[in-house]
Amino acid sequence: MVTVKDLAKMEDLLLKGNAACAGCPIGVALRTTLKALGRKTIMFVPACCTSVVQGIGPGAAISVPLFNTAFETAASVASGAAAAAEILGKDVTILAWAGDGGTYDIGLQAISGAAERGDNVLYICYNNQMYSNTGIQRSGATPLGAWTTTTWTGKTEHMKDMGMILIAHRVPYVAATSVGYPDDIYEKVKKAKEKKGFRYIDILAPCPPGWRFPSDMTIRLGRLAIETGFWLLYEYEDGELRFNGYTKLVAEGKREFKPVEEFLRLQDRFRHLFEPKRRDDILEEIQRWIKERFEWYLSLAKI
Amino acid sequence: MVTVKDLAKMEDLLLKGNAACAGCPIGVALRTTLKALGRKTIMFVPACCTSVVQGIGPGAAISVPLFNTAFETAASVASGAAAAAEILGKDVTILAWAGDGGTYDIGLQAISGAAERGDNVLYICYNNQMYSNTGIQRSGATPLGAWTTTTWTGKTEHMKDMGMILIAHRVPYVAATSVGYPDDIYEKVKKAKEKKGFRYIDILAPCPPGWRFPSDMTIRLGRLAIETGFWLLYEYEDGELRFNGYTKLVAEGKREFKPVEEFLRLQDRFRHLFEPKRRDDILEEIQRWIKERFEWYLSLAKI
Amino acid sequence: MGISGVIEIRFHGRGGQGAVTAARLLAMAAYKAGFKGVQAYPFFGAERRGAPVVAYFRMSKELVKLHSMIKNPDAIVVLDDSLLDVVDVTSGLKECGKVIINTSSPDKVKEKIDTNKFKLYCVDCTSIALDLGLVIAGIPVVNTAILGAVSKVIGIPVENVVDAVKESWRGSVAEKNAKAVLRAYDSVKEVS
Amino acid sequence: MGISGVIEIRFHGRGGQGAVTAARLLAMAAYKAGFKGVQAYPFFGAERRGAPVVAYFRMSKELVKLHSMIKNPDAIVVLDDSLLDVVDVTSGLKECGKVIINTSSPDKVKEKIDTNKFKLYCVDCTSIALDLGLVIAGIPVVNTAILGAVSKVIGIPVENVVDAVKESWRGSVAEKNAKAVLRAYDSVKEVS
Amino acid sequence: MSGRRVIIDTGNSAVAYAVKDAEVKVIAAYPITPQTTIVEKIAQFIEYGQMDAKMIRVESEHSAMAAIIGSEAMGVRSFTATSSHGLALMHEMLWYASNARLPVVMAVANRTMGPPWNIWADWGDAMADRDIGWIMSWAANNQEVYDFTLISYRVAEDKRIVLPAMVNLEAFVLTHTSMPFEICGEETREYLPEYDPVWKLDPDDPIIMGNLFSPADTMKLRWDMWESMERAKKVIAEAIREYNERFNRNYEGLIKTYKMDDADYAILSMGTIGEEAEVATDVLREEGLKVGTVRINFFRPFPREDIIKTLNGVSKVIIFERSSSIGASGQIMQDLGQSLLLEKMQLDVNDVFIGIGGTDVSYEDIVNVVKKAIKGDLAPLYWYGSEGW
Amino acid sequence: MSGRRVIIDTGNSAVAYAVKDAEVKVIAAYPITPQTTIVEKIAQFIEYGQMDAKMIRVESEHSAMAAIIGSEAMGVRSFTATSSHGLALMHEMLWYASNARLPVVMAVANRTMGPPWNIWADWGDAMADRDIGWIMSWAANNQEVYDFTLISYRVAEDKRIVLPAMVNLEAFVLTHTSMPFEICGEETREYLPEYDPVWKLDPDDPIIMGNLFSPADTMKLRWDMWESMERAKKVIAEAIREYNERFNRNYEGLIKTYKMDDADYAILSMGTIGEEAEVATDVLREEGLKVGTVRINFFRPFPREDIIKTLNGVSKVIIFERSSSIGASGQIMQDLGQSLLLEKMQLDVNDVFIGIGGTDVSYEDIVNVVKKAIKGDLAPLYWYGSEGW
Amino acid sequence: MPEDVNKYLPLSKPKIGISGKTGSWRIFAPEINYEKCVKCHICVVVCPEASILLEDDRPKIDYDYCKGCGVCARECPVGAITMRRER
Amino acid sequence: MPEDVNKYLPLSKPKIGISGKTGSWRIFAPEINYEKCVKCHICVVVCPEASILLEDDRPKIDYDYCKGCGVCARECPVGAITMRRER
Ligand SMILES: Cc1ncc(C[n+]2csc(CCOP(=O)(O)OP(=O)(O)O)c2C)c(N)n1
Ligand SMILES: Cc1ncc(C[n+]2csc(CCOP(=O)(O)OP(=O)(O)O)c2C)c(N)n1
Ligand code: SF4
Ligand code: SF4
Ligand code: SF4
Ligand code: SF4
Ligand code: SF4
Ligand code: SF4
Ligand SMILES: [Mg+2]
Ligand SMILES: [Mg+2]
Repeated sequence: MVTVKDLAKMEDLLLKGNAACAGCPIGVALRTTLKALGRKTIMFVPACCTSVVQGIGPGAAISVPLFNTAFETAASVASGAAAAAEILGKDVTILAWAGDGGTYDIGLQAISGAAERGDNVLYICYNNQMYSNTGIQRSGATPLGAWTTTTWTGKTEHMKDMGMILIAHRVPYVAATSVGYPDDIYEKVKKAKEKKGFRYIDILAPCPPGWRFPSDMTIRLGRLAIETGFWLLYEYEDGELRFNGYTKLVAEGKREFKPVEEFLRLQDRFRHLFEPKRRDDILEEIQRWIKERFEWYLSLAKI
Repeated sequence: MVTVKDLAKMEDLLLKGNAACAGCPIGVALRTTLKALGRKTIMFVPACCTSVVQGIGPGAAISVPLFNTAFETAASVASGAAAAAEILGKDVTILAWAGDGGTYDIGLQAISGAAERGDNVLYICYNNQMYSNTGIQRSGATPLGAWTTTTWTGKTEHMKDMGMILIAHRVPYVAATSVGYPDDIYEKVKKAKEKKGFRYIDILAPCPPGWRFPSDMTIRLGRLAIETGFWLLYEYEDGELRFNGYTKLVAEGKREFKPVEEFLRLQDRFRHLFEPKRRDDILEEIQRWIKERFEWYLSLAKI
Repeated sequence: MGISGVIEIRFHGRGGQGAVTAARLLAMAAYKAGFKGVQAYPFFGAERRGAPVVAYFRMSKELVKLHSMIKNPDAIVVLDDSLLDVVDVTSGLKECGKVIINTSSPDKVKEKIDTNKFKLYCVDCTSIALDLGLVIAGIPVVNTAILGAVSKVIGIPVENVVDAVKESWRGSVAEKNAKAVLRAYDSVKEVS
Repeated sequence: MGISGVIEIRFHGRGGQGAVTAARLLAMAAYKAGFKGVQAYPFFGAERRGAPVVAYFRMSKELVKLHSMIKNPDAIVVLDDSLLDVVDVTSGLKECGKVIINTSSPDKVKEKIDTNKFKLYCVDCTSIALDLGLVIAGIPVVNTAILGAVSKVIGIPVENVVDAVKESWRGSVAEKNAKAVLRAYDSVKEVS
Repeated sequence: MSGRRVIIDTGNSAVAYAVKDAEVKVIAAYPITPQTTIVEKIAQFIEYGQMDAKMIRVESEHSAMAAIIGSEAMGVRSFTATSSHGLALMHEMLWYASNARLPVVMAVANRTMGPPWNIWADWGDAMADRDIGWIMSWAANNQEVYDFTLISYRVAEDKRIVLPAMVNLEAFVLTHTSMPFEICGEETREYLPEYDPVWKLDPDDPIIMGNLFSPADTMKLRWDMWESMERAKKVIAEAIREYNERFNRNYEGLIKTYKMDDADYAILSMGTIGEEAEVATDVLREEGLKVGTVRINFFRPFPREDIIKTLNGVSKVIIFERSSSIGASGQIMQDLGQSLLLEKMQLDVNDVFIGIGGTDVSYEDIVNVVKKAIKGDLAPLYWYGSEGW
Repeated sequence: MSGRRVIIDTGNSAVAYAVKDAEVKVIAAYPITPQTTIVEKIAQFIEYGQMDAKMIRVESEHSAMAAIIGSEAMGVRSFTATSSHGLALMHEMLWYASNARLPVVMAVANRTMGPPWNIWADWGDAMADRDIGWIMSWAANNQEVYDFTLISYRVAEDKRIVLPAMVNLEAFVLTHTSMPFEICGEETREYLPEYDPVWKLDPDDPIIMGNLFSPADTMKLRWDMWESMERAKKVIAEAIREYNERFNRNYEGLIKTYKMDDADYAILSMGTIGEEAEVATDVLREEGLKVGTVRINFFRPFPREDIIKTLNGVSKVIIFERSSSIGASGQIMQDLGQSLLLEKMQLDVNDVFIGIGGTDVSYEDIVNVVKKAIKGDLAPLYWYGSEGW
Repeated sequence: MPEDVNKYLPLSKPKIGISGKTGSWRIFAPEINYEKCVKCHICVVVCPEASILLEDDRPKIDYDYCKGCGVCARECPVGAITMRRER
Repeated sequence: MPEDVNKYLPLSKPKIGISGKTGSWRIFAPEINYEKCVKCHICVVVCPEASILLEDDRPKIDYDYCKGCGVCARECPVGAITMRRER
């Protein structure tokens, strides 16, 4: 396991003075990812906050080759690049780096195609659970009840389970992690790097303006999501599902999930669930969903 | 359970003298589906053999309103129609009827979106495991080893598991059935009709020219697929997975799956696995995959 | 109307019978025979096995610049005499145009083709195919054989047809098809 | 160059401070005051919280047919005096143009604005906001208050500004903002 | 909902109000800068009970257009909005809407196509759809945005037309710029009757849309679209006239002319550049140059006759275009070209590319170019500013 | 692989051979009638070891174009092919290829856009992409299909150009029609050197493609595309000349003229209709009418100068178009219009829509129309056969 | 839609025999031996062409449209249907 | 690419400070109390801006770029970082 001290020493390939908001989770997720992958990486980034974070050309806040691509094409452009890398005999990591909108919604089909074909692509979704670049609209990853500018009174559906969809594709590697745990991100990216074929990592990425919390809480919320079971830490590797970190402790009965309210209350996107009138119906449904989903995962982890 | 005699009596809404090939599985699947749904049905059909089966306008071999739509849009056009039906207060079944290409590949994203939103659509895929309308190219549903005109030496990947992908979406109803069992098709369509939200049925549809077998074997192969475990009969309903028919008997230990070779040998798309040289590697991999997949389903069925 | 020096043929067959392939093989043969301009193309529908289909063929000593449908063919080739009951095969055929039909009953065919207006040629490709074991999925393969008859009637050297066939298949399949061509070449008969 | 009868103002603020809203409220007020042609628009980037941003405002008795950027504004409004160190706020400002700045230290500001060329007006909106409890996420809301100062300096009746504010919010928020407007109106001072 | 009143808000807001006032029943849309606030506002109307409609929050623009095609085919008035890449992504479905004769209406926030990413104004996104049977208008201010949206529904649904319509508004200069505009509120009802489709999907009368058609039959269908679009010139003029009367506006028609009566030189343009050109016209007139401006309000159907008529007698035309057909000319130039050819008229023309990629276009820019053109100092095809590159 | 030889096969086959001879390394494609056999044949070449390349069997056309954009950006020569709905679906990515300056080549089997479904020939699918910086050729026979594909790679990759190229071949009339064509085999190597990209993604020299650019910088990029496309006229002519010399062909250039030297009347068209028109020309000449034919081989860049030159002195031009810009005119007409306007030339023109939806176009049809036009009996914009509808 | 303005829409109406008498595509024709037939109706249900009708509880083949696929013969549990070569 | 023919490509090169000295966006500034600091380097790892550098094993804030988000202060396990209002 990598230590914080190791991580701190590694070269940063995401450059400071970029255009991200203060407290942006992309900073944490991408810095860490590029530490795990190193310079022999080529990035494919669809429209998302990461496109903006790079700043205005002809300069860019990133030190690896990067192709900014159309919103729905991270996986497919990467598929082509992976084929080219094979033709050229180049030893590089082809990294598709996309937001949840570009992954759960508009980019899903290209992912599914690449996954089915087994294209040699590492796909990472930094998941801030909405379209932040266009100003906070709902995505397939937005959780039930969350306010966005297209769900003013709260989203009426649960988030899509992208990890499970990828598991259903039986790709060599699927993992879920969180900005709350840079070391977990590092380990998972590192492991994925070493595998061939289509690999998927979903990084929960609490976003201050999108989730409406103060910018210093990014990491904290990334942890609370795990501690409440709102998000799970797991790996699916060569057909087997395993939990990590706090999630693993809960699976082993060593810990319990905290009430999800502890997580929700800190975000103003959920404020309408608490005031002016407490929405127990929705709060309970979220809590129920957490339980049911975890059980579903547990049942798979057992085989 | 509907009887054959009942089915035989029901009105046909697919009309004879259509443009399907002799022995076409669509005939069986669609006739049966429309018997279960009745005239209060509106169909949305993307580009596929069913578009051609209708014949050349301004006539068409179908007796319910039908919108021929762009290849990748069965689910999304149906979503719009479902919204309109709600606005109009119309009691109709909005039926998206698509091939596997339009479902597993190019139409997958629209399906996933509609599923996540819970749009009130019944989506049925008649799955002949390739693009037959354009002359037998591989699709995401094409099984390992199968010849197509884009996989001359046999496909190198397993079929995508669309049913499992839909289950991962946690929609109210997912079922897999086969043209080998019209009564099973009828029952599942009927059940799906009565539910609200996004519902998905995958009908295995052996296609004589595509699979390269004599046209009288359509139904027979539809059964053998089940009896060998190459395809499973199941329903996922409100969070629970159940098997049906022969698959159920196997799950209960009352039967065994027949060797998959019995199914493969009858189709010339797999001929190169047997001659000029037997390809044990691929044959064993198919057999292994059947086993593994069934176990995966079994593990879910248990919860 | 027609463009001088261009010979145009229409093939009638059924989906699965290989009318398009026949037209293309004939184009290959004609090219070998010195016709710089050759063309072969299907009537483009979504044809199913058994349904009537049509293919076209053109040849000329010069490059062919035509891309339109053939409306007034010089000859008609019919791969399956049962089509005579379903399709008006001689439609548009030029006066004195040639009709080459695969049939085992020339007499019955004669009743259906106006031999005063057209020249009728019959050949029993089905028997030739069955005899040579040229059968796929229970159905005799007649599309190569009939080219032998066409070559005779239209005047393309049969060696060129045989060569075209041999370039398109290998081994015993090629041999059988080549034989079929030659047999049809020998056995086609004008019926009048 | 400029089009007669059109008054143009540039707002400087920081992402999250509401410069665009301020411009729009001013447009509403100006319209109420009888200016048929009003316009308010952001400089269109992808601004992050804290980053310097710009918004524009136009008004005229006639319909405004201009859609281009304002290059030579008649006045400048600065929501945050710390911007003076980061941005050249008076760039393009007309000779004798007006500069309205939210600041608690007019003296320091004066050092940074050439009062020989421009007319400088200072107002302490931050104090007004803090005083009225107009604070969001720890940051004082100054964008409404400053409109009071603008109204005074530019000559749009302050009642119209107050009305615009009241149309845009409800209840106590509206009240507080309206009060802020009036206080700034009263307290803005020319510094020379 | 109430009657007419003035609102000071953005072009996007004007779209949302028009959609509300048109009593649209199904909206499917996907966010994209600078269109997003249209969708947000409509979502707000619906969620807060100010509008009775269903909103489908689709997973892509392709599905947005597909979904409203589905709802419109069911006989329900439908709407979407998009921009640039979103428009390009739904391109296939735009053909679908027009060829299926479904009179949906869409707002397009004209934005530059990438790469590189650029969120600013450019007409090129919509221009790529000018062949395929959509009525296309270009607004120059928020009042036009609102009005053209309502007029579009009226014309699109007219039984003599039955073609979809696109309302174009430039990125930020209109989408995000607040201006006063008057909404019609409930009075819209009289102008825009309840949607009565010419065909729909209905189990009581089963119709099959779009199975395979023969070439000959298909060609007839296309010809009918052509004819309907030609007819639209008249129908749009009618619809505008009635709109003027009811709501006290004074639109001229498919084009707007400004000081053209005695003009020696004409500026030809669209959208905000066309309006900015009026200011330039005033300036140039002050300098003694007899300049006039022709602004195209409806680009499809292309108002050939109106343009020819107003340009008759002019000695020079300077076209200002915010897009180009690379390897040919500007798109307005192409259509002016065919128009003049058909009307057997010859004119001295300059085609100027300006504002591309969202660059700012001021009346001063226009003034300078026109003066150069009049002097004969301008290349026939001129990229504004390119001498410096 | 061997040297030059004649093959008798379909236009689709000609594409596949050209792709093989161009040593393309990455192919991503999706099936669609009538393009499918291109992909099938390439798959066959690869799977049976006759071609050393990777084929990505993508899940949609959008991904097909995206994938070859990815591979090309890595510095590898890439190819795709599609048709009609497939082309429309990848529309957004076509902008991407040209704006990112990636010289990919694509074959387009021109087919009618639905609904209704119609699989037959129509130029309209490709026409919708004529603005966006793709070089576009239209072949009239299988030899041209093969040759234009190779020439396209050469021109697209030329360091003075660096724009993608589209080779158009009409549905069935070319895609499925067997004709003789000579392939160049290994000799292609000398004509088309190994791909040497002007930019690529390479960890040794990190470049970021396509982040946000300012309006001013974006406009410069577009201007450069415009200039490169203009330059392409010269580069294509060069490339054709060298091709002629090496492979013993006799292409004239961006257009092909037939009996134009002394023509009073000119037929202007493209593709197979353009070639069929040569036959019509012969027939009309026999009837004593001084007719000539101009066939556009490269529609982008639009060969304005060549066309103007050959039309000089002609008294009438009859354009035959297999597509229309609904609400305006035919697309060739538009560009002829802008061309004549820019060159200050006036001509008597008829624009004839023919072959739309895949209807058959025979030389007799052309002869009849031309005669009518010469008599002055033809509407300026004429839908062939419409009097009967 | 008023005839005079918009006659041309891409619409179709339901029609039996849209591809003609598809019985002519047939090479083999099914023949039911009613002696053997047990009236189980499986053939009716599995016929892809919907061209076996029920007449007084007896299956009856509509030869105008039967394409001769042979499915009925293959699936008849008692072998009551045989395929006979027609052409 | 030869300068003279194709100068204008949509390409960028890596650059620190692409959005300028983003330290100016800050309202609150972090201050490290080195007395308290235990050199765990958590702040270095969690800084979204990569603007805490290591100098002789000690964390050092690059105020030119630190946007003042406060994450470092929140996550420092010993409370060695405090946020101070700058403007
Ligand atoms: C085809 C298309 N549709 C819409 C957009 C507009 N768009 C750009 S980024 C974005 C949202 C991205 O959301 P996500 O992928 O979650 O990334 P985030 O912004 O949250 O980082 C949208 C809708 C686009 N660029 N292209
Ligand atoms: C965007 C687009 N791409 C490709 C096609 C061509 N196409 C039509 S049907 C079809 C295959 C359909 O396969 P499937 O969905 O499995 O249905 P089947 O033909 O097998 O019945 C294809 C590739 C199309 N119509 N539209
Ligand atoms: S909106 Fe959220 S994800 Fe986007 S840059 Fe800001 S903090 Fe980062
Ligand atoms: S190809 Fe297969 S699915 Fe298509 S019509 Fe023929 S039998 Fe039916
Ligand atoms: S042969 Fe086929 S089509 Fe004919 S009746 Fe039997 S099942 Fe039906
Ligand atoms: S399947 Fe056989 S037994 Fe049953 S009804 Fe048909 S013919 Fe009779
Ligand atoms: S305040 Fe934020 S940006 Fe500044 S050093 Fe701390 S973590 Fe980094
Ligand atoms: S987190 Fe705190 S203790 Fe750890 S290195 Fe940073 S300042 Fe020191
Ligand atoms: Mg997101
Ligand atoms: Mg299929």
